[in-house]
Amino acid sequence: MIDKRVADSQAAIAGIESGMTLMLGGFGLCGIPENCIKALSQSQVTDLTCISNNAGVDDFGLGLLLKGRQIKKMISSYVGENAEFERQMLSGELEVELTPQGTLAEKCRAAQAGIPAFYTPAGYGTEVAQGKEQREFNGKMHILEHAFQADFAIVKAWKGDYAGNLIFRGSARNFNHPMAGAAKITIAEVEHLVPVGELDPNAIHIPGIMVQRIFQGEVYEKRIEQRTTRKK
Amino acid sequence: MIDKRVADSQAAIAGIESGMTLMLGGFGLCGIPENCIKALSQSQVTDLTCISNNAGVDDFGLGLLLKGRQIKKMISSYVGENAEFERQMLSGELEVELTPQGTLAEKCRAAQAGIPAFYTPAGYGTEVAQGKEQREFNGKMHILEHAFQADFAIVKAWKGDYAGNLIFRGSARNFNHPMAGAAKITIAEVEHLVPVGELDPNAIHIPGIMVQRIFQGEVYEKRIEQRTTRKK
Amino acid sequence: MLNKEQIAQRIAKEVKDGYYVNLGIGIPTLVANYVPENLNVEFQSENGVLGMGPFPFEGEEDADIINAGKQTITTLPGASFFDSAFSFGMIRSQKVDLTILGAMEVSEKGDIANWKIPGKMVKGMGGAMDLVASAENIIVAMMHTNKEGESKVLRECTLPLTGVQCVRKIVSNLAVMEVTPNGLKLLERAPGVSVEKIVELTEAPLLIEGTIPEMQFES
Amino acid sequence: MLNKEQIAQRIAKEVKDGYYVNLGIGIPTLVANYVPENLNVEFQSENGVLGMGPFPFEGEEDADIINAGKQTITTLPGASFFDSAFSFGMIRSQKVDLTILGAMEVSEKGDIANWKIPGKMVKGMGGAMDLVASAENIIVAMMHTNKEGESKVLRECTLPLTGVQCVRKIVSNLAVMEVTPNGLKLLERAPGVSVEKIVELTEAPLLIEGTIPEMQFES
Repeated sequence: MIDKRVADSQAAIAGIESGMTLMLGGFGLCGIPENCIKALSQSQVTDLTCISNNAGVDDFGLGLLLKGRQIKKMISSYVGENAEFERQMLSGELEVELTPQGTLAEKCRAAQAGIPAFYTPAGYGTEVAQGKEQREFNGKMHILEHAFQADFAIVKAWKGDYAGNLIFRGSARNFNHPMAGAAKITIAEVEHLVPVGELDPNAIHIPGIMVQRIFQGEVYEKRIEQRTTRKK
Repeated sequence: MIDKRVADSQAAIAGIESGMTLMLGGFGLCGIPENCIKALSQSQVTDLTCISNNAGVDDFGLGLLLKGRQIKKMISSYVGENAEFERQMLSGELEVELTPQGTLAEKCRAAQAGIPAFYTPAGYGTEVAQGKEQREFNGKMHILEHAFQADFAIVKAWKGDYAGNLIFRGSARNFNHPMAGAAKITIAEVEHLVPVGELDPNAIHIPGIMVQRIFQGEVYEKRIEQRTTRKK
Repeated sequence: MLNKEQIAQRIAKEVKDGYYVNLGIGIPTLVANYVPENLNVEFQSENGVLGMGPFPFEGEEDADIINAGKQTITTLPGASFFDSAFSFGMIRSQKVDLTILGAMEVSEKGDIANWKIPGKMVKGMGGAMDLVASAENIIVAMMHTNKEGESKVLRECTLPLTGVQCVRKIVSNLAVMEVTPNGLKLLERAPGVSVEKIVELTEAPLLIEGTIPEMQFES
Repeated sequence: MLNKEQIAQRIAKEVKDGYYVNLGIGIPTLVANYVPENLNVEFQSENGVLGMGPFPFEGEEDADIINAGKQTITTLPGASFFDSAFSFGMIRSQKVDLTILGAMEVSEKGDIANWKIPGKMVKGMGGAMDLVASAENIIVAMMHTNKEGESKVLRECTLPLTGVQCVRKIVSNLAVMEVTPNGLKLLERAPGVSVEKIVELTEAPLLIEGTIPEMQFES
């Protein structure tokens, strides 16, 4: 067993420097690596490029890094829900690259799988296709998209073991899965860190080989963005 | 719940016609859809193109279809272990297209994921690259490979439910995973067919949407190709 | 004229037994409420859920189980979870039988614009570009006109596009229209709305063959 | 001259703590037997296993748990199973630290041929082309000469290639050689084998700097 444990979120983010490109898992506030984000917000790191489907809310998730002006550029499919984001974007302080959600996911997966580029129909005929190679396959137009190149991927799982094996829960799997192993170094924070042998090898979503650092998150708030219910 | 059940292997292979292209899961004899193969071997279907990592042994797996001269062409990464295969190949009766194993898997996965083509470094500088587009990414040469186009994918899982959800066991997952949903129609045979609700939604490897037909295989021999052991 | 609930109710009639359906945010989400219970239908949410059920009971919300609108949801027996790459893989490979989404503009050729208004804050396309580029069967749910009373069903979209030649049908508060190779065909009109009124409020030319029936609502 | 076990034993010294290792069929498989127990190493099998253990005890073979050589195996705590596409994804994205495989021919530039002999029955490349095109650290385990006594370490490969400029080191029954930008460098010689003998049996020119040490075997 190759032990991937680090002590805490501070130790996990060691080596993340200003100007780097990070991948951050999560969809909305669901499955975000909240402990690493908090640790980054307490660090002096700035000028980050963040690849993340969304940008958090004002006082949680990536909103914390926006508030501290630590993000130079966001690569996302959907932003907003965040007044500070809007202000920085409209003032030109923050650069935003909007990418179709499936393309965003596949660009992560391509990096994870050592595929430098692939063709997708998404965005053909729109401004997303501008400046990109376009090609017909099977009578349908596609555009060429490239794998992301990131320094760190920061993902959040439900359970993990000392060897870095990960199991996600519910729809919190989302981008955490294709980002794991898609950067030079992958950090995983988990709600439950267990010794090797406790996870069923058949049920592991991400093998430990994709993860370089793992720790049990200090606190999980797991905030809900849209609490929708029905009466009993 | 959308019910995908069919009665048996005979019902499962309905619509498979001579000249069609099939994907068949398995690595060696591990995880092969043995009941569907047996049903095909008892059918009159011929001139099949089979995409399968291997070609079975003389009296089991795809060897049964070879024996009946039902296969026109094999697309595989490694063949042999099969005298009849060798005879048909050397005599020119059987066409063989050898493909690097990772490329074979990714061509399945591309079809499953609606990606028409992708670049891979595998095979660059070898005869596999002949006639294919070659392109440099990040200082390294790659070749363009296309998604497979198949009429039927036939996969084997350990457990499945009525909705077509699949769970694999051990290394029998192999090509069964990327082939599920990679053809026009996907047939899944399983060792244990259970009602919906019995499988943990987090542990499902292939969601039922990728599967059009499911049944519990009549008999599983699960033959071992290389029985290697140590003394107690 | 239909209200939003009635637009959803009309669209629900397009859902067939055995369909996997992806519902966009807004009116499309309401469609789930009107699908007859005897139909076997599964709802896909592109953030990685198949087999979505109703909202949870109060106190039973689970932060890990949400839909693409970030709302807390439940799942039904037979449900499964998967990652975002796999989710869009099933979308691109056309496993989803029906996609219902909103639009700011639709053209007679089936182009759709629903993500960006130049000069305004742009939130992003989310999964809409992947959905419209991939799905074979796309129905748009929309108001026929904007707040100024101008047609949103156009010869050409004026806003930045989300996808080209992809919309199959439009269900608005005034009419049901189908995109055909010859242009936009008027199929049904809302109760109490005349064909003349629809033509007047539609910038794109409409193919009108025979008598256009009024939409029927069972309930 | 080394026998196959000794070649494996020598290669095992190249395995470092924390390495993920992929072993090809034949001599490479034997390497696992010689990795010191105090090293934390995990073996990857490209058919979808990480954390391979020893062969099972008699009667405990499981048809669902095999390696890429189709042999029944066991797994160690911390093991995981995955599909073939994911497996080659981790190979292409260079998560495997060391790949050890056999070869029919290797050139001084690091080209390798190990899958096809024209005119003979061709069984296929299996996963070898993906492995050699992707891995950063490839060691070839081979006999230095063929049955006719001819060198298999060549200026140029004569057989159809498996990959180009990819081999890092060669461990043969006669020598350890490293592929450098300046050519093939002789690092070590087998016990009792002279540098002159190695040069004589190697078609490719060898860079020889200083005294070439004899391989050391602890056990």
